[in-house]
Amino acid sequence: MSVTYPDSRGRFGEYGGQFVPETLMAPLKEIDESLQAAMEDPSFIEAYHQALKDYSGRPTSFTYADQLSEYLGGAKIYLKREDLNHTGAHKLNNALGQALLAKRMGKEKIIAETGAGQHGVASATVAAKLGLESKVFMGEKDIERQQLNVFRMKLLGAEVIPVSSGNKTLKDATNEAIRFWVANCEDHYYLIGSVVGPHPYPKMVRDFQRVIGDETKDQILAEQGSLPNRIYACVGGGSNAIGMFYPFLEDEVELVGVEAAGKGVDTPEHAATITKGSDGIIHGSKTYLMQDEHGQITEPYSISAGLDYPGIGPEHAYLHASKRVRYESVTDDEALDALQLLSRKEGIIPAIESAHALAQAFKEVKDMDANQSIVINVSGRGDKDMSTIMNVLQEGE
Amino acid sequence: MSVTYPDSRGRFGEYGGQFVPETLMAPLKEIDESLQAAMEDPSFIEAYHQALKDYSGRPTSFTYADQLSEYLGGAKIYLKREDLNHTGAHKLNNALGQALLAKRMGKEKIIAETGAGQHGVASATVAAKLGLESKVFMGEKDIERQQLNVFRMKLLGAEVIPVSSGNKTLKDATNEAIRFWVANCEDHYYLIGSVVGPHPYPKMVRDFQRVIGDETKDQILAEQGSLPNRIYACVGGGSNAIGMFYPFLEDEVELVGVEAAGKGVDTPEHAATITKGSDGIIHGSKTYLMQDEHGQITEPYSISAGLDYPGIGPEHAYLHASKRVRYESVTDDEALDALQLLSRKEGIIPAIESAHALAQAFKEVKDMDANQSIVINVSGRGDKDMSTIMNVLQEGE
Amino acid sequence: MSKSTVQTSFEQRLQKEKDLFIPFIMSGDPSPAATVELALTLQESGADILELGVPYSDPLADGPTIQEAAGRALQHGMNLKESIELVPKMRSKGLEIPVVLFTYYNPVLQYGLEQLFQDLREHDIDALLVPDIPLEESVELKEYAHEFGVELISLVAPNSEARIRKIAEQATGFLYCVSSLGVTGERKELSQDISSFLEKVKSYSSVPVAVGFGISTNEQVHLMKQYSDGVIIGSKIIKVINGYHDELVSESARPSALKKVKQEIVELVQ
Amino acid sequence: MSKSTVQTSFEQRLQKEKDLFIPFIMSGDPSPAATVELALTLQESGADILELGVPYSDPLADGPTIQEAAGRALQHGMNLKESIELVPKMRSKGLEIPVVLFTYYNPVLQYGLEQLFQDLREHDIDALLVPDIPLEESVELKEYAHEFGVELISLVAPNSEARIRKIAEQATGFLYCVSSLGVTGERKELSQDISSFLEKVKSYSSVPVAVGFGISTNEQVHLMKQYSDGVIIGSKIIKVINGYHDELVSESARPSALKKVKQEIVELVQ
Ligand SMILES: Cc1ncc(COP(=O)(O)O)c(C=O)c1O
Ligand SMILES: Cc1ncc(COP(=O)(O)O)c(C=O)c1O
Repeated sequence: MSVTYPDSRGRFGEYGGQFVPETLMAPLKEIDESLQAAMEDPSFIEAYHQALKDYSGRPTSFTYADQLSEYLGGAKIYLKREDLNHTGAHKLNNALGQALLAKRMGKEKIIAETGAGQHGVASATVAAKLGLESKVFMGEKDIERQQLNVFRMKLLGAEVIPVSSGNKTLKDATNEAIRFWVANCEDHYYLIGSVVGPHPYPKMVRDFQRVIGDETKDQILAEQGSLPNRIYACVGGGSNAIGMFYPFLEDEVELVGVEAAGKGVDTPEHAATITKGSDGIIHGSKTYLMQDEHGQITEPYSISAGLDYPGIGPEHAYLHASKRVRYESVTDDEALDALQLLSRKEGIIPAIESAHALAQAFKEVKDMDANQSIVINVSGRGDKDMSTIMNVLQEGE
Repeated sequence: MSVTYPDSRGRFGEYGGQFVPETLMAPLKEIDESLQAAMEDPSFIEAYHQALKDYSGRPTSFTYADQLSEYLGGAKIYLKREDLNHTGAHKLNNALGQALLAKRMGKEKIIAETGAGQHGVASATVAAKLGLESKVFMGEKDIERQQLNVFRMKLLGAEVIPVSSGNKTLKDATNEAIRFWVANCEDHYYLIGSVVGPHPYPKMVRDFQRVIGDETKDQILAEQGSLPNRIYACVGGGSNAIGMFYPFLEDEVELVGVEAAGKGVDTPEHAATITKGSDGIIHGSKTYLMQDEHGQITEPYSISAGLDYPGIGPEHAYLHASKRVRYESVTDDEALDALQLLSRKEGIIPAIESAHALAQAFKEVKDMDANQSIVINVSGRGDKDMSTIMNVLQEGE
Repeated sequence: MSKSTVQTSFEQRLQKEKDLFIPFIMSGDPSPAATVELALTLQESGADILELGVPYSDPLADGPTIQEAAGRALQHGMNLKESIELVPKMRSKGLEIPVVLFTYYNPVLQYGLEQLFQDLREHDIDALLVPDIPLEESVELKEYAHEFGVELISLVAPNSEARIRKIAEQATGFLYCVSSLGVTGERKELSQDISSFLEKVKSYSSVPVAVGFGISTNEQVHLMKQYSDGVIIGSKIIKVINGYHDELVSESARPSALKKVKQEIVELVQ
Repeated sequence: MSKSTVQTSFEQRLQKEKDLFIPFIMSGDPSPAATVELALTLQESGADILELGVPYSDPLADGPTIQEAAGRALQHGMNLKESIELVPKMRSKGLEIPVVLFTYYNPVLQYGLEQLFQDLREHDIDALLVPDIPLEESVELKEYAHEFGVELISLVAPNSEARIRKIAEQATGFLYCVSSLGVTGERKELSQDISSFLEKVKSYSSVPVAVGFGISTNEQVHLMKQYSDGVIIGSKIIKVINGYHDELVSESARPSALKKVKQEIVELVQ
């Protein structure tokens, strides 16, 4: 693998960097140095992979979607099953890696932000498993909408801290987590949930998520002896997508990132950062984001809480600019249809996030040849979304 | 493995058999013969194991519970992670095996009974994956209590059939499924969810669940080079327990099955079939069951819907009678405590069913030596139980 | 297995071998006293054998009508022992036809097999039918039945196939042919293939062959009598009885209700 | 990097190098007109430099008081351009002290760097402070600042450690020392180690060293002035202003409210 960005300043082309208050420069440097040392330490890498295997259930399955392939026609469809991870999504890969790093750094307390609660649950989980204290920042609006995940976090021993600033959702929870960290960086490790934030987070989270793509490569080669023609992944912050794409960047494989178009990219209610956003700074990083003409960050909207984020990881901004990855967007309705189709045809209820990747793939696969193949990353399971989907589908009746 | 019961009449010692209406004798014979042929056909075995790996995520992890072992003291605690299976419990192992058999038999429709909905979801899942039609019988009371699982089944394309007879719970759903099957056995396959029912079901379900114990044996040998001293599993119908125990029956390992004591075995509200039940016939099989002096089957009670069954698989009745397995019981409260302890110490929220096995193990492990080890089967994940636990714990506040 | 050479009470009491009418009632539904009177009313209505059901919590071979009847009877505290004890009361009031006790196996096990057969004998009950015991599981029951001179009634179904012969040859009392796959209860149409099935059964059986499951109209009764030696009618009878539930419970209203029951049943079977 | 030999407007306007009082206000809070008057009131109250905040949707270096002020200002439609345009109005009414525009980086990027510096220059704004740009990311800003003769104010924190020297040596205008880790906002106690930190900073800095973050009492003001060249007071000032919110919005009630603001501030800093 010779793709070696970001550079030492954390830049992916012109994106990335460290746009943070001075106070965070020291803890970021500490993390960067510890990370480099850890990544060169075979015993750390070994512990990380051991935990993925013995605790989180990796390698995750690689499923040939025979019913679906036959139903849709066109290329063969394979599914990478991140929904089978402990706690139900790819989020744990990263949380585990970072928590091991935090522990190695001697930090006994972690903080995390969460929207729907998936990363909050993953963080609370690894904190419990490694004997760390955890605080999870969560917008008050999200706390109300996601009571079960709040309860899960508390069961796991995390302190859930309600955030009442701004719109009381993920962006605000992230701001608040950063604020808390600024004041408490000496003994707290901030465990970011996606490939966003200041350097070295985008790189670190990618490196802890690339196991998705690494496994996929082995699995498809074992299955068909050749690489797939296309790979699809949904993009919120972009961690499952980059984890899947990264090991394929230098291969002849078309990579497609799928954003949330919410109620449509021509309405104000969407979260299609690349499709409709522009360059700027969010949460410490230069990247694409959704903003108004004055540079005020706007509220995103998506039915899927995990894609409901106004920014995107800087590496994606770079991969978009360099045209290595194609970014598309999918509406709430299209995602819901795809979710139902996968459930019926394959017995897999995906997260609504993942259903965005599925929807885009389903649109395109029909025009491909039977001797071609695609992989879709099923980033998480849909259990967490059942009441949302139930409400939407029953309204529609 | 030389334990070869049941005999050709489906008897485990005096337990088991085929206590069914004459009309079911033909379909049972058809299944028995097809099963024997399938189990001797390497391509069937291969397809089953392939599906477990590529679809359900097997082998499931084997986790050393280091935090917990340290906290409790005594023997080392290992966890077999059936919670990591697709759909969240060991139930899929069996559903997959039987659905493959049904398909091989040329049946295009399956029926299943369910209580909490776990086996219903597993059945609906495998039906979707194999392109079969599915009907799931579920008591009206359970439908009301388990709306999310009902919705999951419907999303998966299953028809959920409300059962209004009797107490409108699992026992009645099973009766109703059997009644429907009697009338429609020509083109329907009845996919039973545990090691209960008439021969060959107890044997078949065991053989599709023994993968749990087979993997565990390999994993603990790889881990410590020797077998564990004790193994714990919860017992509702008994499928996860027998799946875990069966490969160890001839080894020097103490096996402990844990039933639900509900509000206490001295109250009328429990589901401790072996502890408090007596010989009889239920759902086509001679075994232990909870009944009154007149042989009327009584309603069981447990906070965990999956253990809330008045019978138990006939092989367990035999293993109890022959004293090979020790059966204990654990109350709702003890199970809830264990659930919380595992969540906090290991970041694993178990199903309340599994928490019964954990509770018994936690009681006993302290008195063991540090050079000993135990394995607890975590039969499923707790996500499905969050609202139940939330209600109970918040009441207790 | 050879038949006992001693004539059993069942055989003694059975007046004919053709054209049999075998009604089913649930003991205790709507009340124990009513059950006794209903038995006599059925005899008056032309019943040749009485099938007396014992209520069970989990009657998995029965449809909703009989399940509900069992539920009502259980709520009145009916059980196997009390069912048995109803029969001498029927006899003392003039019941002469053979009585078949219909019970699931679990209550039998709790009661004790030997005790049960002894009590059947002592209470003038002529036969036993256990719907969840197929031939293969019936060895012990058969031994006791033989010992105590009680007939064990067998069922045979259209899908019994290779086993039809075995079951029919071993049948005692009468042979209960299931008209179609399914549980008890009324059916709009009866299986088309029933005639060839019944012919086959009759060719092996040395006892009367009666058809049951789903017979609910006069037309069906006549059709089935063409192919068999008799009809067993359960759910339809329970429904008729349940139509007069409250009157039958009331001691004063009972006689007139019984008359109406009789009238409906005569219309059904004549 | 060598300092420009041309004196900047900041240096020209700054009357002294010690004992500085640097208040922070949020443009548009409670209204644009009030902001202009508040600037003058602060000058009258002894302010040596005015820090003028531009409201931002995601002010992650700020505590709740400033966040809320920004929220109020945004609701009135305030933005970077309009903030800048307030300053000439202040100047025309007699504001003579240097003005530092405080804004997060994202609005700057949208505005365009060159355009911004040109507008700062044209609108008599002397310096710029971007709280989410550390030294390492400031190269481009520095170039424009130099080109347009605008000072770029740097921050330095107790945990800047090895970087303290680099930041202090490159500082222009004044150096903003963060008194403790955390975001802006009042604090009951200030860090104990602050004196040695400030001494170190001063030893490298050729510009005044002011302390900010959490200064909210007269006692703290005096304490901090002992170790530094001045104090920056933000949240406390916003709170004082917000105490007279409605009166300040009202044109008629404003003059008396401004008097009360002045009185409170004089008490705070004198
Ligand atoms: C299942 C699932 N998929 C995708 C995402 C989006 O995150 P990312 O884009 O970082 O993968 C989330 C976030 O919560 C998620 O839970
Ligand atoms: C997680 C889990 N464990 C255990 C059980 C009990 O079933 P069995 O005793 O057959 O394993 C169930 C049944 O639904 C279950 O869902």
